[in-house]
Amino acid sequence: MNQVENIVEVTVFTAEMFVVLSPILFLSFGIVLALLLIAWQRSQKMIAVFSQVILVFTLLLSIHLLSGNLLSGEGVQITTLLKVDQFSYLSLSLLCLSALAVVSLSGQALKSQIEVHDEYYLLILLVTLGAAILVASDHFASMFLGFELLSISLVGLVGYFREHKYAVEAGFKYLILSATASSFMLLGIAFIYSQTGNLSFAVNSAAVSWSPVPLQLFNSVGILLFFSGIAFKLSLAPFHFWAPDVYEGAPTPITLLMATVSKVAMFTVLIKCCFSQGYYNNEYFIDVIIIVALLSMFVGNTLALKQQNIKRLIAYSSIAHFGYLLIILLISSEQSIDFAWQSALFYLSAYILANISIFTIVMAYEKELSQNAQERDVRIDDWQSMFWHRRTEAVLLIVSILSLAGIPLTMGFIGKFYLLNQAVISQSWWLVSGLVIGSGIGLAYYLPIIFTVFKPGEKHMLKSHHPKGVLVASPRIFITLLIIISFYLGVFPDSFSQYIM
Amino acid sequence: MSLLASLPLYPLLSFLILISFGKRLSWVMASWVSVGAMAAAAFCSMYLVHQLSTSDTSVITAHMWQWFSIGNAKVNVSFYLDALSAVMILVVTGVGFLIHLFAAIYMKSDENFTRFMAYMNLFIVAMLVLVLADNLVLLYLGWEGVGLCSFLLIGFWYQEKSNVLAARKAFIVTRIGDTAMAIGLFLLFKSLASLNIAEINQLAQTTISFTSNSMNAEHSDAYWAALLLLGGALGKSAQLPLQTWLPDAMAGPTPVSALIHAATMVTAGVYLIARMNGVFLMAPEVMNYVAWLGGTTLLIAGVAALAQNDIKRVLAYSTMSQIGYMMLALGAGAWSAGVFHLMTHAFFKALLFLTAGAVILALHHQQDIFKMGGLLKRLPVEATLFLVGLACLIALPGTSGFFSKEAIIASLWSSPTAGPSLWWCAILGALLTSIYSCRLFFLAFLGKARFPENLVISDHIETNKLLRGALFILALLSLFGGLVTVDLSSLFSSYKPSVVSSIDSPSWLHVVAITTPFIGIIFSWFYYRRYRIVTDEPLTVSHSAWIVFCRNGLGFDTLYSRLLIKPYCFIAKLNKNDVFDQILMLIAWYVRIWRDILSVSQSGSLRWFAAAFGLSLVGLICVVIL
Amino acid sequence: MSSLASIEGLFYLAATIAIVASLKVVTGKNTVHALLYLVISLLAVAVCFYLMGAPFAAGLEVIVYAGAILVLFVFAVMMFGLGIDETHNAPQSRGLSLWVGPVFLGILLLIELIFVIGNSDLSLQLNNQIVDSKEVGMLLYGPYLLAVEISSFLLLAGLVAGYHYAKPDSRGGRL
Amino acid sequence: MMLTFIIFGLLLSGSVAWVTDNKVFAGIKFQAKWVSLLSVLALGSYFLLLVYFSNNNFQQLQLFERVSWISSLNIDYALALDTLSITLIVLTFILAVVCILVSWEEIQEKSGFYYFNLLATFSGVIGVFSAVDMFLFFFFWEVMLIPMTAIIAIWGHENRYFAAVKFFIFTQVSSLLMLVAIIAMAYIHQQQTGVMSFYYQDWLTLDIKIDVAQYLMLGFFIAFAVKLPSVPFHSWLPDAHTQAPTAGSVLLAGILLKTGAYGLIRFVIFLFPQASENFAPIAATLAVISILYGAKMAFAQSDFKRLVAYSSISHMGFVMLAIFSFNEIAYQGAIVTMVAHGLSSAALFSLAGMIYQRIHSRNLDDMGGFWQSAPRMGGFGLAFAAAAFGLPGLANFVGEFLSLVGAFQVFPIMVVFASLGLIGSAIYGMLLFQKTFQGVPLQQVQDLSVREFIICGSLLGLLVVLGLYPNIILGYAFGVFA
Amino acid sequence: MTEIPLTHVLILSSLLFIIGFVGVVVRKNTLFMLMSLEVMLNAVGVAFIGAGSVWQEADGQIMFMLILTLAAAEVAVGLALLIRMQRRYRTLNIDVLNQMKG
Repeated sequence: MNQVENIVEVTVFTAEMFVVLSPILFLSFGIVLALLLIAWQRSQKMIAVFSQVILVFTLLLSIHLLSGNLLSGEGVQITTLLKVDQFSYLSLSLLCLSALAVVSLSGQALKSQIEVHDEYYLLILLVTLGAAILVASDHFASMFLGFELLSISLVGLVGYFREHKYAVEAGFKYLILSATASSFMLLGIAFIYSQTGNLSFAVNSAAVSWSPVPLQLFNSVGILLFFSGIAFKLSLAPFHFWAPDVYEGAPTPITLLMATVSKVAMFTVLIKCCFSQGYYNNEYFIDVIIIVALLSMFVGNTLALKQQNIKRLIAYSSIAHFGYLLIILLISSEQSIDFAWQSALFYLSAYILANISIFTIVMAYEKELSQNAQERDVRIDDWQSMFWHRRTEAVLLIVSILSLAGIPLTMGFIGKFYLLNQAVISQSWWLVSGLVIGSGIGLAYYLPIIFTVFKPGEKHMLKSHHPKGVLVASPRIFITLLIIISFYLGVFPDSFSQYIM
Repeated sequence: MSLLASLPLYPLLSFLILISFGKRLSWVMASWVSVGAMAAAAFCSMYLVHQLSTSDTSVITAHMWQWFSIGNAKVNVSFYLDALSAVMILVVTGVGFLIHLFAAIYMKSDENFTRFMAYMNLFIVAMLVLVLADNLVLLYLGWEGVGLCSFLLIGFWYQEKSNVLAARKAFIVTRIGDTAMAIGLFLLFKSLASLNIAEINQLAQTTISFTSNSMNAEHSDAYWAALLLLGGALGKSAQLPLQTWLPDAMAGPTPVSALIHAATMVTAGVYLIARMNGVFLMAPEVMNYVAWLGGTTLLIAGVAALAQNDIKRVLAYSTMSQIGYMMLALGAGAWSAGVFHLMTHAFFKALLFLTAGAVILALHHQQDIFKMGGLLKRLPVEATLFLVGLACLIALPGTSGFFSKEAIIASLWSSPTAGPSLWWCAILGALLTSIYSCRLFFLAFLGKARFPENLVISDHIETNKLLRGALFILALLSLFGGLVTVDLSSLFSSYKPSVVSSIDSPSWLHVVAITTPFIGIIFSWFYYRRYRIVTDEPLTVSHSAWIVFCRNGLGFDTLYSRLLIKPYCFIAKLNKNDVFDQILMLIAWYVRIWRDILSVSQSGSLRWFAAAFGLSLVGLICVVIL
Repeated sequence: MSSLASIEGLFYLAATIAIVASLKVVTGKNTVHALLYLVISLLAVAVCFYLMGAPFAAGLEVIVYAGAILVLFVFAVMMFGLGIDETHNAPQSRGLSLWVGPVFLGILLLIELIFVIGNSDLSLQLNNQIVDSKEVGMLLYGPYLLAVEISSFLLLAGLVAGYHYAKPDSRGGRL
Repeated sequence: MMLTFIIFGLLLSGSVAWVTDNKVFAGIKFQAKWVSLLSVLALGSYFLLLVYFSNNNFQQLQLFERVSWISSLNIDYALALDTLSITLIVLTFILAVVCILVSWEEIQEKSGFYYFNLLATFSGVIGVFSAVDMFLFFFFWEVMLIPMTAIIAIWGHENRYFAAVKFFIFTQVSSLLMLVAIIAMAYIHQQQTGVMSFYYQDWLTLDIKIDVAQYLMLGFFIAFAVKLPSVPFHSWLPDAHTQAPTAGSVLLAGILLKTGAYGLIRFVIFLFPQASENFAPIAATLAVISILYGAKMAFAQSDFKRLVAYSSISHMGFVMLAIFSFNEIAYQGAIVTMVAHGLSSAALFSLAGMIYQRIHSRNLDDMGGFWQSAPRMGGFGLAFAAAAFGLPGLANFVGEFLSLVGAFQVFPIMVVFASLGLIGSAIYGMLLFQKTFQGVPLQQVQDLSVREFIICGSLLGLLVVLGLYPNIILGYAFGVFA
Repeated sequence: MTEIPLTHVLILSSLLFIIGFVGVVVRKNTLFMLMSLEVMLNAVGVAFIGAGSVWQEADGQIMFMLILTLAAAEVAVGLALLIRMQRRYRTLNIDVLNQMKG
């Protein structure tokens, strides 16, 4: 009976909880409203605008919450399932930003279709909701639900252009593999649960730390299985095989969505889980992390060489990037958790910014290709002599490539610097060397892109188009803004990292 | 600005003028500038020597500025004139002036006349710096400078491949010696903490650590320093084993051969050793080496000279052998004798070269003595002058060569670092000298005229006065230069008492020494009869292997090209594209291989992907379990 | 005592049935047969659930899983005539060669898992205290309330995506 | 503030030059180069005045700016100067002018962007020479690469992309190692004093256990050895030099290599005296190998610029030998060699550029007998070749002589081997000169124009002045080591 | 009181799981793949229920219900895709879906 008692007093939703949860709630209500809107009138423009508005508001809400002092300190527990602190909302705002970018980029990708694409936006919103739940979750159940919400709606999006020649293939690959992955993950969760008897992130750390070694072995295998699911979503080697194909097959904005939203959410929840459960004390797990990280760095960078298709290239490079990011997980002690979060978020935002910029360009070119009646992905050599004809776009592209390569003056460098700090402080020299060698190999495919942009040549693209959308009041301004942001944050990272702290 | 300091300025100025105006200067202008500058220099140096001899101080110095400082030791740009350098500047400027005069006419027709004169002036500058330098670094500057100038002048007619190669060879071979010398400087500085010549000569006597060999090494620093300096000297003055460049250097215009490769530059080595006598005296073994090298060189050169057909090459080899004499003298510790021979040799060898030049000019650049002959009637004046020169070379009594060479030979027997065997070397050398001189004279001036009869001996009336004037002065110098005996013994310190030995020289030495040249002449009078008399049977150049071997300088060239040049080029070509680069590129290749392997794994088949998922899990679980 | 023994016996029996049935599912040729085997294995698992003291879960298993989801399958199979597996008698899938690798892999994985589970000497026993539907409900609509909400969204996502794929091609849409 | 003004002034004028090249200003020709030339001159003279009128002798590092930059890691924006860096910055300005002048005719298309890159590189280099916060130093160290790579990749010769990638990857990977070492240093500082610091002066006070110091020193050393370059990390250099446009080669050989030497002196030696002293024999051996190997490779080349590139390797070998022989004389030699090599290699590369403009080939076999038609060029060619093989009276001789004398006190045997480099240099120098200017004239080339004459003349003048009166540098830059 | 140790339940579940997994890997027919996925999910459910009854908590069952939800959604999407494939390629052979590679 008293069990019931305390259940009851747990379930009480305080007003504070509502306030704290407001962005996610707003998002979900937005989805419902969107459904109603569709029921009322099917108009693509309207739904597009509507979803953008929703995302903007969610973003504003989370930023507002961040600026407030509600989240200061430990963060707020909402039932047993969710727990939000500043970090989760920071990544939530990152998610909203990238989702916003995706929505505003989608505008012209959908023009090629005649039918009304309201479910498209709906699905994007659902993906965002899943991601939001992920970053907020503090419990295996909620985490698993967010995970599935994300993947199911992504399956819908990946094969969205049903008649596209790769749609079904990409969809199936994503569906089957992610289902497999999630069932492995569930098995892992089941193992963990069966040993610790608790599904919440927060509690288990104690259980693990005292448990005798054989139990720890069992537990570690559970963690490993659980990790494999997330690693699949992060497309870390050796769980990366699906990534290039699905990225290529998916509609370009959706590729961006997968590269940014799902990955950021997944990584955030991974960090949350690892830190609150203290996996960084588990030497088995550490070994696994190191191996996976090294593999991802090497495989991602190596496979990206000689890759002509931009989407595939991005897929591979993102494999490598999340390989670098795994360094975060190897913190030496609780003291450095905050710094680890800061580094991770900085790196993630640099990564997001770069990807958004690149995809802006890709969309612009894809549009022209479709205008020249060529239905194919953008290849690198389409960008030849871009610099001499379309200065601003080229500069944006170069900056973001440099940022991915981690060259100074760009955000990417600062991010890499943070990572190296982490690695040195935790003295994981393997990962340091991996990072060095990896970025060495990486240059071998980043630089040629830049050189292609510089190559002299005729402007074979007729007129320069830019993505339309609410956010993109005037494309040139939008692009220039991106450039300025990435430079500014690359030179004065303080202005942002202060904010993270 | 003291007079001494200004001495090199005259040629320098004329060099600058000539270079900056280049072809725009007329012949008259150019020759006035350059020869005038030389005249000024010569005059000025005579005045300086006069000053030196009159003034009670044995040394005149001129300090310009501090070049740089090595640690505490200062390296100044400052000049130092004592009797030794006095002799040198006299030779350099005096003979230099005459040769300039000659060259002005000799090269008149050349289109690059100004450039030529400019080089000559630059050479004089460098040479003066060399002989006047008060520290070894400045001396090294002059040393390299003369090397560069000789390179430029040998390759003056740069359009023929052979000249270019000869120039390069000369420069690089001497450069080898120079490098040895540079290392010597490092060593000297390390052990004596100074590079000032006077200081070094003085310190070398006193510093114990320098002369005594430390327990681990079996040779003292002095030994090594002397040896390395000797290396430099060998390179410059074409002694064994670095002698091979000199004969090829004859590719340059004749005045160049006269000035650089006979009178002045090649004797720089002798000057260096004489300068650094302090160091050498501390290393008797090295002096012994010097003597032996000199001896062998003079023999080898003499033998080689016997087989040459090119008049200039004969002279070149004779130069080598004469310098061998000087080295012999230095090695025997007869410093002043060596320097004395240097001076006289400068006179008569310049005379010989210039006369040969006149002959060559007259014969339209015909240098092969087998195509000459009977010139005595055609060019009587040149013939007589040449005869005078040869007389000095053979050292017939009364000529300057006689005095100097006798002085050398006399000093050999009793010298602790030379000895009877080397004395016999010298005698043998003298014999050879007289023989090849006779051969040369017979072939060139006696016998039947072997050049085409219709060839008119070109006879530049207007210039011959000047030309011959220069030659006459030289002839006088070489005849009577021996009377002004230079005694520099005050300059040079003597042996360590330890090595002084008292071998008394037997009385018959002088007789032998004096009679030797005559024996040679008589011998060749009969042996080379064919060359001498006018007959109709054609004169054939013998191609017997032995002769050819001698003609090619006893095969040193082939030896070196087998030993050094070929391997170096081979290695260089072998590794043209950088082995390290290849190795580093291997990494890229390796990565590319991996890319191909991995991209196979991206087969696109879903079932494989699922299997791979399981596979990787198996692996990772293994990692956890183990 | 015997009853308890019988309970265990029943459990292991059900377990074997489930395993065999699922094996048949995986190896089956005919789709419908395979589906029926799947139903059987689900029912067997439901029995296991019951014996493990989760009657509510067992009920769900029977009703929702076997009842609803598999019906969906059958529906699809019937509707689109996917009765027999045409890939099965495709030339390249003849013989065991296809099976060797994956089975080996599976066995490997299984061995590892069992090794881990075995070594982890979990001294825990199932106790047959029945966790009845009331507790489940209390928990579900207490702390897990949000989970319910979220799973509704999950279903919505599935619905939308499914609808999108299943709806007929838009006429004249190019690509 | 003034130093910042100079650094960013260069960047700014670069962007101005870029803008002026725009269609808008199509009316006026050759805007960009004038802008850049004038700005470089102005800023250079400003710098000289700044140094001249500042009331201290820069014997110690003189702090100019120190502003907090990344507070979370306690990173400052800190610039300081001492005589060493001043010397090198002056060299930078001189060569900057040379670079602009040599590209005057050569760069016709996209000149605006070209000059932007050029000036950006200069500002990066000056930043490298003046930064005392290690993060800032690294920042500039990388920033300097980007425009350089762009110059190679856009205006380079036939094989430019490969060369650019190679150049970039080499430097990038090595400098990442350095970055790791930097972070480790900062972390050590945190352990010892409780606060992270990237400030150079703070690091000087650290005491690091020798075994750790070994590794950190190695991290720095590799980065700088790649930049210097020293065998076996040299292989980026021949390609980069060969493929770069003339100004690019001048920049690389003249300045960028010097940043490596500068780093060795300022960081490797001063931060890890003990560790680097233990390391000295290895480093010296590497140096000697580079000297000989560079000379040998240079002899083997048939490409003018490639030959000069390898000769640079050989020369920088002298610098490294000198630096690692821990000896005042040798340090003096190192500094003089740095400056002298900067000038002479710049001269040779600009000569190569002039020849390339005339005959459109860098192959020595296509050259020959140019003296006949272009005596002035020949004269300069001779002079610069002579400088390359260290003819006394020119600056290089003083440098090499001092280096070797100094090094001889420590490594006699190695110096004996290093001296063989003098012979090697003579060989390739003569080869270069004779193959180009002597022999049978293959074709007529026109002699130097006034602009080219000014370039060569000024460089030669500097070489001679420094060769005959090196105290200008020695007296000045040497204070650092006292 | 029942003597069923947890390990046995876990072993059972992993057995089922592996069977399902092998099915996914080995079967070419998409339909069978989906079925195998169901088997896998079901196996996980077994593990959860077992653990739940060990700890005497309903969490296990709730997780199972959630898995059920997932299964439903997944099957819906999966079947829709399968229909799409059937329309497009006239086959369910998964191996036709390997155009993208490299």
